[in-house]
Amino acid sequence: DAFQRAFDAAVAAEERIEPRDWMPDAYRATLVRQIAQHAHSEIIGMQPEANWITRAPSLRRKAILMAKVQDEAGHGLYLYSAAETLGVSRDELLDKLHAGRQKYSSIFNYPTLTWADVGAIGWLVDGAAITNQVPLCRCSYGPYARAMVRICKEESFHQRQGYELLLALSQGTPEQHAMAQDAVDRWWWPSLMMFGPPDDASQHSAQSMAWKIKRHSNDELRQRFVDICVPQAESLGLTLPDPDLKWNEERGHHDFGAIDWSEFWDVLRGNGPCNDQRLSRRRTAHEEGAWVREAAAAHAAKHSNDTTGATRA
Amino acid sequence: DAFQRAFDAAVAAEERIEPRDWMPDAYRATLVRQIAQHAHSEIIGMQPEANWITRAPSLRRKAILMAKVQDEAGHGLYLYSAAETLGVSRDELLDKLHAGRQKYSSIFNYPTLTWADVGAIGWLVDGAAITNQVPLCRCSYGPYARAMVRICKEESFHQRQGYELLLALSQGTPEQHAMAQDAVDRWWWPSLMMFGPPDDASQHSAQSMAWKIKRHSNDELRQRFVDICVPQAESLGLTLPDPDLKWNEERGHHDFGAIDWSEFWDVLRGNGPCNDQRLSRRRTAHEEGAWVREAAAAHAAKHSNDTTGATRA
Amino acid sequence: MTTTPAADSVTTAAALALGDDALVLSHRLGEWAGHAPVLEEEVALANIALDLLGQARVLLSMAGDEDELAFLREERAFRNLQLVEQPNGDFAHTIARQLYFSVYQHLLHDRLAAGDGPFAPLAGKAVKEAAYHRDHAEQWTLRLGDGTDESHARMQRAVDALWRFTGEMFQPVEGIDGIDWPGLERTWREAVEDVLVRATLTVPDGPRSGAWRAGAGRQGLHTEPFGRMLAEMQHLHRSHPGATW
Amino acid sequence: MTTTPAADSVTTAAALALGDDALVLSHRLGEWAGHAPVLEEEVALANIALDLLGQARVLLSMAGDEDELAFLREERAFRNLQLVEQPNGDFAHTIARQLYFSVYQHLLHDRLAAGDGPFAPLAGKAVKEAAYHRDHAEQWTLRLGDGTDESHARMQRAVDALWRFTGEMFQPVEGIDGIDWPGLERTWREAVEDVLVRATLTVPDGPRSGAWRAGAGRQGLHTEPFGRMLAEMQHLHRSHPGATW
Repeated sequence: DAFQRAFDAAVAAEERIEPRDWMPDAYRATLVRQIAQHAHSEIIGMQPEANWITRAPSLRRKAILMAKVQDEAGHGLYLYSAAETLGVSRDELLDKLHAGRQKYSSIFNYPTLTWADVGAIGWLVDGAAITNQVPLCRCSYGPYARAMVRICKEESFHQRQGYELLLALSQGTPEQHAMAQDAVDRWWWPSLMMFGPPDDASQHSAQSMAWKIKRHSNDELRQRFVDICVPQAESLGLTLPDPDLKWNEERGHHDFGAIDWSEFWDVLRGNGPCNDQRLSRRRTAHEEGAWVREAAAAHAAKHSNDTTGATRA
Repeated sequence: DAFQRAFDAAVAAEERIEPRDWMPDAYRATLVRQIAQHAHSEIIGMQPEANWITRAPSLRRKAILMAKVQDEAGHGLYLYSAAETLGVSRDELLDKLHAGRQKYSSIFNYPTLTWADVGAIGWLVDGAAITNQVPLCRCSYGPYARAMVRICKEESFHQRQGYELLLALSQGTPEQHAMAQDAVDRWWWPSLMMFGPPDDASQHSAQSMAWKIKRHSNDELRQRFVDICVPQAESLGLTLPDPDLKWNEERGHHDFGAIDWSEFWDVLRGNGPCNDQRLSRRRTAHEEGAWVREAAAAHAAKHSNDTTGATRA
Repeated sequence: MTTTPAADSVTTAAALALGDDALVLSHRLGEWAGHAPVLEEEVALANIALDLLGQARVLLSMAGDEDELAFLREERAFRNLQLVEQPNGDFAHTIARQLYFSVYQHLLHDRLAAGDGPFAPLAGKAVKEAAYHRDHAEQWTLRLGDGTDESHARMQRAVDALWRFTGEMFQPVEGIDGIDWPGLERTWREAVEDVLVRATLTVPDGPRSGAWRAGAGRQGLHTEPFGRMLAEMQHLHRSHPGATW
Repeated sequence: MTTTPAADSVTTAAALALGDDALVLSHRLGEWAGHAPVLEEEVALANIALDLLGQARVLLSMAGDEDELAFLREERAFRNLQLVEQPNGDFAHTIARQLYFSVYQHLLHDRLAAGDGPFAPLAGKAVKEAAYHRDHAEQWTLRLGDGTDESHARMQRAVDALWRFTGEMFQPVEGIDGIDWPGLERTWREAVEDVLVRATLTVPDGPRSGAWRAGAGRQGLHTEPFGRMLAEMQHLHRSHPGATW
């Protein structure tokens, strides 16, 4: 019909779809699912890093880490707002997260065991996220694309900070160097899994690419990430834990070893080292905060007609 | 009457009053109050020391401290049992403690700020307790006297351990020595207050002495304690924080400075550094344990006629 | 190893007192990260924590090396108020602590900024930050006090529980001159009472300081939870003596 | 400074594994001091903690200096099972942890005591202690499982939550020879299931180990709460390098 044709034409012309525009239900549902998962990843992703705020080894690093975790909360806010333009409220999405009916990035089901993990998350996890997200700045849905522009700018700042944290460790005492290498050893493979299953096993990819939500295949982005990381690891003086990693002149890319997809699926199904902990901590925070949210709502209702009460947070 | 005469005669003859013997109501009430306060002091007294179990600086010291705190729980058990022989249950007494209607020793309203405080509590607080309690081994009420024999034996062991802990610190690094001195500076005066108000301000003393519950006046015991501590402090290489402290040849005792009784009364009234914390932690533990106690009771009731269920703890 | 700053200057002592207040409260607020009651408060509490941490870094640097002072001092050498070291408790306790402290800090830095002492430059910036912290705490006190029955009860318990830590704030701080401390206290009390009353809360009437003649936070006497807070804060730094980060 | 024991001997590795189990569980139980649900349990939990601490001291001393190993190792060098480092939670969680571990420890030490390996002397004593710990855990599992509705629900949640940490116990420990690990696991499972069934509880059916191919506690990979536990445990010792206590 006419709506569908207008939509298709706009997408084809690289125009942005805006909230008031007509869009196919499946497009809307795909966006909601993806934006919600992205928003949830930001707020669950605060946990592994917050784990080190109280133990940061210098005040400078503590300030950087606090600011980073705060940025993630901010990203969550932008993204839930972007999802709201599609007609779903933050509360609905949080309920789905808490009920286990929506996902967040599996990477956050791994623990931060040492201070160097904060650096490895910045360098590798944020690095992988950026590789995934930069193309999203050109996503066909306007509010999501604009949120991503802002987020990517901050993420790349975080990525540099992570790199710099690891560099300080790598060039520090032997214990610090070992800590950095150990963190990279543990985070490398999970980071590669962040791009999702191999193209031939990826459920949603073809349609998302047609809709210009997604611009590149999982394997394409994964290869781009590997090619970026190899020289950075060298500058860091750290090795990547893959004996098969080597430059392939012919392809113009690095070859790398086989990913253990059984671990990926296992963690996705809920059996990662921290799935229970992350979700239960989130649920507890939400439940323990219920009385606060109710109080704010009650206060706002009481004072909706006066100017002396507190304004909405 | 005849009962009263028999009781008086027994007390006069230094015989023990036993649970089934007739005794004056006021005697019973005084004992209940005193034994309850003593029992409560044991269990509240676990808190300041438990504060350091998780931070003990060597495994040997950790084992000693755990065993000591465990002994205090054991003392609580003996003492609540002694009180039960007078017709009051542990639950009743705990309810009174939690409601603030029965006291515990005010000394436990001071905080343990450093590891050395564990030593100072052992040396000074347990030392003062022993000075108070040794005469109670000859108390006219049998079950209390017998509980005290066992408790005093363990307390004097704790007192030696505290002394030895402080000695190791005093002879350790300059930081350790300073830590020990600081602890003694903070615990000395509160320890002197443990003997209660001066004789002329002591409410219950005369009657308790007539009943041979109490054998010496507060000031007498305080003097005894000071005389014991002075040479021990010297052996420790630590000073007692009292410029007026000196040997009085004429009295054959040490003179010492004026005690700040306003602090004593203030802390007793609830305004010590830890009153709220101690009582609220105790109440919380009790409330959080309610479901466990209820489960044990329900299980025992279900299985009172079989042999397969769990036996009472 | 324990590092104590050269105590040759009263300014150093004052910088430690104010710097430790900011450092410790910032740390406590940082403990909320990841489990605030609402996402906006993740941002707001982190903002306040970051402001305070920034202040702490300036102040501690006036007294010595910021990291040595933060990570290698023992509990007894910290000079912060006992108020700021109190555990977060529920959100109402955190807000009550914020209310009591931010009103104090706002008034104090306002006066310091107006003077020409060594803290005037810092105070000029900090007073603006404290004004925001104060507004945040006041707004939440109103919401919680005049919200639901549950929030009212929780907020009342919180303001009552922390009341006894408020007297210490008005003991003159050595090295800070030209402050009318009793006047500061009167103004603080009027401001706090005004908020509490508007929040339909009862102004606590218990003592505003403990009975312990030995002193309180400014004398290096803290409360038991503080030691465990420091253990967590300092452990990593102390585990790698001499390392840089 | 980090001290790692000379890893020249497989016995050292095994002593660390068993010693760290005992050390860490003892520490967790010690956290109950002062707030157990009933006074008898203050005594009982402390008894168990003291037994385990005694075992830890013997075992760590086989591997090096007990205090250096306890207080100067980093998290990644600890070899304990993830099970024993799990936070106490409510009393049901503590009991579930005790049940799973004490049955394992009892069976393992029983076999070690019967052999002539380096751990036989320790195991001869530890097996008696573990029998008491096991009895304590079984009795409480019965009481809580077959007590009130609330205690049943809590106990079920606890056995479910910790189930995923039980698989790791039966990975062969390097340096411990002559153990039929699969046989040990079968016996453990029968014993635990018997208790759970008698306690009217459902035997959990989830996975008994995590998906992380990198490994678990025996490989030095722990869970996030463990780092904070170590911070508290080691802070004082690390604050005074070289001091004796």
